[in-house]
Amino acid sequence: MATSPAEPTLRDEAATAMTRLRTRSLTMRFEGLVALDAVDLEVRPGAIHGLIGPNGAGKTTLFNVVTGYHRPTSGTIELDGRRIDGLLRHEIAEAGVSRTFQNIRLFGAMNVIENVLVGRHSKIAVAGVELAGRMRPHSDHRALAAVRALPSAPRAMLHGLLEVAGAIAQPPRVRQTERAAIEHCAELLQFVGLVGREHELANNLSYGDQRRLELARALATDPALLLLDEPTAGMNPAESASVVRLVRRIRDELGVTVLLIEHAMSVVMGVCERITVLDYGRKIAEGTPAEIQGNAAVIEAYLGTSAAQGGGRAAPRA
Amino acid sequence: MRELQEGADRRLRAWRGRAAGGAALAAQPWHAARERLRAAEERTRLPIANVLVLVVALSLPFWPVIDSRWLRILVLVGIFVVLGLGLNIVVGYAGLLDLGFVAFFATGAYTYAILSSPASPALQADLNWWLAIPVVLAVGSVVGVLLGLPVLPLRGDYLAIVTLGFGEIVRILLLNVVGLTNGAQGLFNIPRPEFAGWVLEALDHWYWVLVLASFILAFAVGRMRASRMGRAWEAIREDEDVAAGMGVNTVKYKLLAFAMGAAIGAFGGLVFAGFFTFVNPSSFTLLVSINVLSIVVIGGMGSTPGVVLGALILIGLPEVLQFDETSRLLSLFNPIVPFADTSLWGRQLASARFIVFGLMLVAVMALRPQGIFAAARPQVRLPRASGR
Amino acid sequence: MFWFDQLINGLTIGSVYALIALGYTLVYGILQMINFAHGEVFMLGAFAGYFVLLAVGGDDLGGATIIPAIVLAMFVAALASSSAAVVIERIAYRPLRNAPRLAPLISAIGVSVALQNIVLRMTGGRDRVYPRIFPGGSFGFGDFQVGYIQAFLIVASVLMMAALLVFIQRTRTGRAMRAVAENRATASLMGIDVDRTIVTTFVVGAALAGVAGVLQGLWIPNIRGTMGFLPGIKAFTAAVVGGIGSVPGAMVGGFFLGLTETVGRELLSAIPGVHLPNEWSDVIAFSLLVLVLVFRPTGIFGERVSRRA
Amino acid sequence: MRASSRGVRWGWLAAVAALATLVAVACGDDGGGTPAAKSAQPGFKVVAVNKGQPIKIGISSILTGDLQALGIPIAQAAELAGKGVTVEGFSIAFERKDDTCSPEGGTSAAQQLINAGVVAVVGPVCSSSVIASQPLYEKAGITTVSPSSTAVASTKPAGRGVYKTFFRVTYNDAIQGPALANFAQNQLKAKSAYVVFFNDAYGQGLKDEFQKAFKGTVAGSEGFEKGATNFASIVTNIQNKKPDVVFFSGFFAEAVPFITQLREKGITTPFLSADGVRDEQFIKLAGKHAEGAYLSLPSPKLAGSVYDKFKADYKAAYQKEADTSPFTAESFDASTVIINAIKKVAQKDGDNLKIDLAKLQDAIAKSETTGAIGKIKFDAKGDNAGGETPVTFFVVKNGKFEAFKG
Repeated sequence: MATSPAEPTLRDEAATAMTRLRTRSLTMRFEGLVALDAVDLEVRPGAIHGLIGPNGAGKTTLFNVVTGYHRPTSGTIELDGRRIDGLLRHEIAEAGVSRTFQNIRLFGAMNVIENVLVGRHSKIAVAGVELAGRMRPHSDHRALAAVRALPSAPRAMLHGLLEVAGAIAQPPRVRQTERAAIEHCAELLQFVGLVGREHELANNLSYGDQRRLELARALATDPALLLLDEPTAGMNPAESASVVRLVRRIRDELGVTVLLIEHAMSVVMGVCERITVLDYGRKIAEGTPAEIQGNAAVIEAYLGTSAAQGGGRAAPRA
Repeated sequence: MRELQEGADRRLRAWRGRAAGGAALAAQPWHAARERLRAAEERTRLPIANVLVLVVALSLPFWPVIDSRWLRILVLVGIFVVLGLGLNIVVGYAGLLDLGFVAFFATGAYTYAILSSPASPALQADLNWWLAIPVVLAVGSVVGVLLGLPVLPLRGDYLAIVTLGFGEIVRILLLNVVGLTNGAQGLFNIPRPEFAGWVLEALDHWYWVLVLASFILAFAVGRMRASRMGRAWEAIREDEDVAAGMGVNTVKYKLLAFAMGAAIGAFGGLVFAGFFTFVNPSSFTLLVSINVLSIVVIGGMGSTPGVVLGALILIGLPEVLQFDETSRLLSLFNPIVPFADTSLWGRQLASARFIVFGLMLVAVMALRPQGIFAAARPQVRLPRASGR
Repeated sequence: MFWFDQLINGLTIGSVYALIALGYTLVYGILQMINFAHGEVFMLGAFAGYFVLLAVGGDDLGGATIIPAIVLAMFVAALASSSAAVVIERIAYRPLRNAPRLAPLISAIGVSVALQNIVLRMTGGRDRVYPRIFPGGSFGFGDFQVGYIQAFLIVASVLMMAALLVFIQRTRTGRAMRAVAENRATASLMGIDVDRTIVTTFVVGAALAGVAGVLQGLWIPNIRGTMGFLPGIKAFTAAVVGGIGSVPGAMVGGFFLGLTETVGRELLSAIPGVHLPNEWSDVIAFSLLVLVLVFRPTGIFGERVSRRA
Repeated sequence: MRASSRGVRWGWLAAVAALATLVAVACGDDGGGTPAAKSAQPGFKVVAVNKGQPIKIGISSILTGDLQALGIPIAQAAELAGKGVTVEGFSIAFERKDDTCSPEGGTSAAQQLINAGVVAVVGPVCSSSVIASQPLYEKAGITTVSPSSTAVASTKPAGRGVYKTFFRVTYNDAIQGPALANFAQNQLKAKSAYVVFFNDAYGQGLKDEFQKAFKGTVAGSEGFEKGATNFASIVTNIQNKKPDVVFFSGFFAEAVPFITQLREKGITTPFLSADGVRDEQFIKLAGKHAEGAYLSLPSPKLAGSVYDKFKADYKAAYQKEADTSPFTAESFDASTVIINAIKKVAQKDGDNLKIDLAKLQDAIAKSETTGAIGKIKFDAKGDNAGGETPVTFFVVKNGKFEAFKG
């Protein structure tokens, strides 16, 4: 059980000893289409790790699988040595994985501070008491999930009742944690550079600010690992540079490990310490920026001189 | 590299410590000012406007124009305000389009009726109305969860049609499970609320009880909305997938939305049964669901004053159209309008009141598609020293 | 032959549902809105056809004259329903094209309530009865008998559905409809007149519903102001079961629902200890709807991804 | 604690108050019947009608929606009875209110009528409105005479005594149901019956009474909803079960499509139904299929000089036949009963007129009237006990209702 803020020392110790994120032969198939093909990925703690590859290489799919939006067909995912594949999306978030989206997805009709507060959700007390355990109606099959959830139903109902009671009565502990959350979020907004816009609706922000808000919201979950899906997409060079600075600060000042997808090579080569290259769902290369830049397979994947090498591209397709 | 990692983890620890305790924050220059402003905001949690509305609402029975006909309609409006508050959670906050809200209304009304009506064929238990409140709230929320479970994976209009189906199923069950519900004959002579000899029967008393109940419910619903639960609901409404990715247990909060809406809807049913002392399945048709949804949308989704206004318009207006005052008012136009006897309009309007009702829905939507009280105010505001 | 009869009953009811469901699904596909007033468009078609049949001779029609009379009734009904739909679209929906999602739904409910009550007021709440001009009786082998009117209804609806499919797949307008359904903005950039295409969609859906009104009137003669409401809800259910937005889905969903209410209920009743008389048909239909959607959240022919805002 | 400012205290206050209420209620007097269960003495008053003003009689009927076809003629027939009538020089005026055939509408209409100062009410038309609104009328001391409420519960409320302010002209299901069952057994020699019922209070009630009294087997019992037009599935079942009689408990609106589909399927099983179908519209709309249908009417007759005059007057006033809709004659009679009682109890008081509502109730309770439907007098429960043979049967022959002679 890794409810992150409760036992930070434990994870930090584990982190020093292990890799932050490790996937082993991670495979994802969609009705005959192989989106990820036995991908082994290792992200070290405190790294800024890049994930690149041509369009349709399976980068975003990898993010979706790691964060629980898709269940992998096979393979395992570990965070700090603990299996997280098979967990529900909110459980993975609580375990310490957070993300942003390629096409910005904010809660448009909520204001800026509320958007960030949603990320802070699990850090706010339910009521005056702590509750152990949680409902886990999770299975391959929906009907089965419901059956499996049955034994925990009374506890889930009690939990729900407490949540409602806590919301209405607002005992001191709820207020305290709520206030702490608001303060934390305010600070995060300052961190990403959105001071003064707290009360604006997310929909009314400029594109760049929306990206920043998404970052703040992702950081609000206290992640150990942050997945950034094309954080500089659609930005001019100046904006892009400031985001790069922000990503560095996230790692340096907050100590959050970052795995990022990026198309702009200048960004990737400038900010990442290690880079993994995917093509047609397979890992074709991994190494430092310098190593990647000289890698023949990578060049071929990007430039598409496929005929000469043969097998490389055609095989995973079938 | 190793060094870098250790450094980062140290900083991470420090950051976490600060976040939990908030001690480091006190050093911020703007912090003190923010605290002051927050205290001021908390003092005005009960804005004067609310008190004013409450006083005006409570004083209505003393107004000379408000006679028992008005009060009777206001009580019916009050019941629909309660229903609207319930559905507002489901549709307005959590964004779950529910076209079968009548199921919960019926659940509440029949739970009390079965447990108290002398005509009840089974389970008659002389249950006191006031004691029935927790029973009905509990039964309502359980039914809400049970009906919510199978529709969890559904979105948008698929959800709408399935909930509509549930509403119809519940009504048909009420009709056909005669051994429990007495079928189409319904359950009658349901006892009125009684408390230590005081019987809730007089219209003005009913009205006051409903005003107070609505205020308590509105307060409770407002609190829910302003809590992390309310934010979770809104996040689900805005983007369910992202909400889950931010640590919100979407299953739990969707079920909570159904349960809360259902409990409040069931309470509305309890009031209905206690007030009319008679329930039969023909009071629990799809039309009720449609009416409540229209109230919520016309008033402005997610807005509590909107619910009140919506109920006044949609429930009150068709009744008021057949009041004698309406005819008299219309006959005042006689000198202005040529070639027509406006005094006859009253009766025509009364018999065409549902046409008026329908056209009004179209007109209100055309003029204010967001509802009358559009775009509800965000809940969390951050007082700032800079004071934008 | 009991089961065969119930099968034919199911198919007949199902074809009416399917014809109405097509209107729901077409409009939904293009506007993502539930056209709640569609049941009333069906009702208006039935009334238009009734007046036509009355005007050309009513019960006195006989022999070969019924064929042009019925064709004329269907044509006028389609025309009347379409005009009503165009007016409704213009007044109640177009101003709300960019409004919040529930606004057009409420507006549609308003139109539905108003139309029902206008017709009820005009008819004094009394039923009108279609002239009984269609020859009664049946054909078939031995116990397997099909009523002429039921056969006519099923065949006519299947033909119309086939025509619709051809229209959508093969014609320029049909392609435009599909393009607008796919992506309104892109279609507009490609030079498609979006407003006109939307109106066309309403017209096509309403024409089908209007003809369905006449067909039902020929079969079950009583028509009244509220006659559209229940079939409207059922047809909407059928459209959702089939996968709303999908044209074949609406057809399959309609027949599926019709058969569930008849054959399905009797099949369940055949289980010893289970007794499900007619008053339970809606329970069965809606329970089935829940089951289908729990296992296929977007209906039988629905798109795979269940994301819709 | 600064954090627990007003908001928190309010929350706890509400919780404590709720708890205290619960405890108090739990400790409170739970014994003894609840007040609603007791019979109350009606709140009779004396109404004064000023000079120049009319005497007001209320009408609670359904005037909108698809039942307006039933409700508007009922209102018109009631108004007909008061046309040109004067009591001590005071004319009579009717106040129509729409009760939408629902508990909510029934009470709302009742309140409007009570406030309008009516002395008595014709209606409510539907049993659900009656049951919900009677407590109000009782409290106001206003007597109601319903032309058409057939539910047994209207005059036999569970858990309390009868409402003294309620009377009805029509006969209830408990009389009609057994008579229909007897008719099926004895006249039609039916050993099995298939029951088709409208799934509302009227249809279910009558069907229950029929099934209770029918000694043969009930081959099947199927309900349908308001506005149903499609009976294909039921008809196929009937064809399969081959019953001796089909009993239809409902109104003509659904009976027409039902019998049409039944006969067009070639099923000639006798069709038996009750007052809800005994309507000229049934014959007119079902045409040749209506031939041979048996129908009961829980009133001695629709004949005689009063009925003929009513029919003629109705046609003159509204340009349509009175018997195109059920319960018009009953409504005319209900109105007549009230007007006669007013004539008896109204007293001149200077220029004004005084009507003692207690006396009015008494006069209605004791009245004996020969009305359009025959003799009307009320028993202690408020049911019409005037008929010597309360239920008569008709058969449709050559497009006309003919009295059945066994």
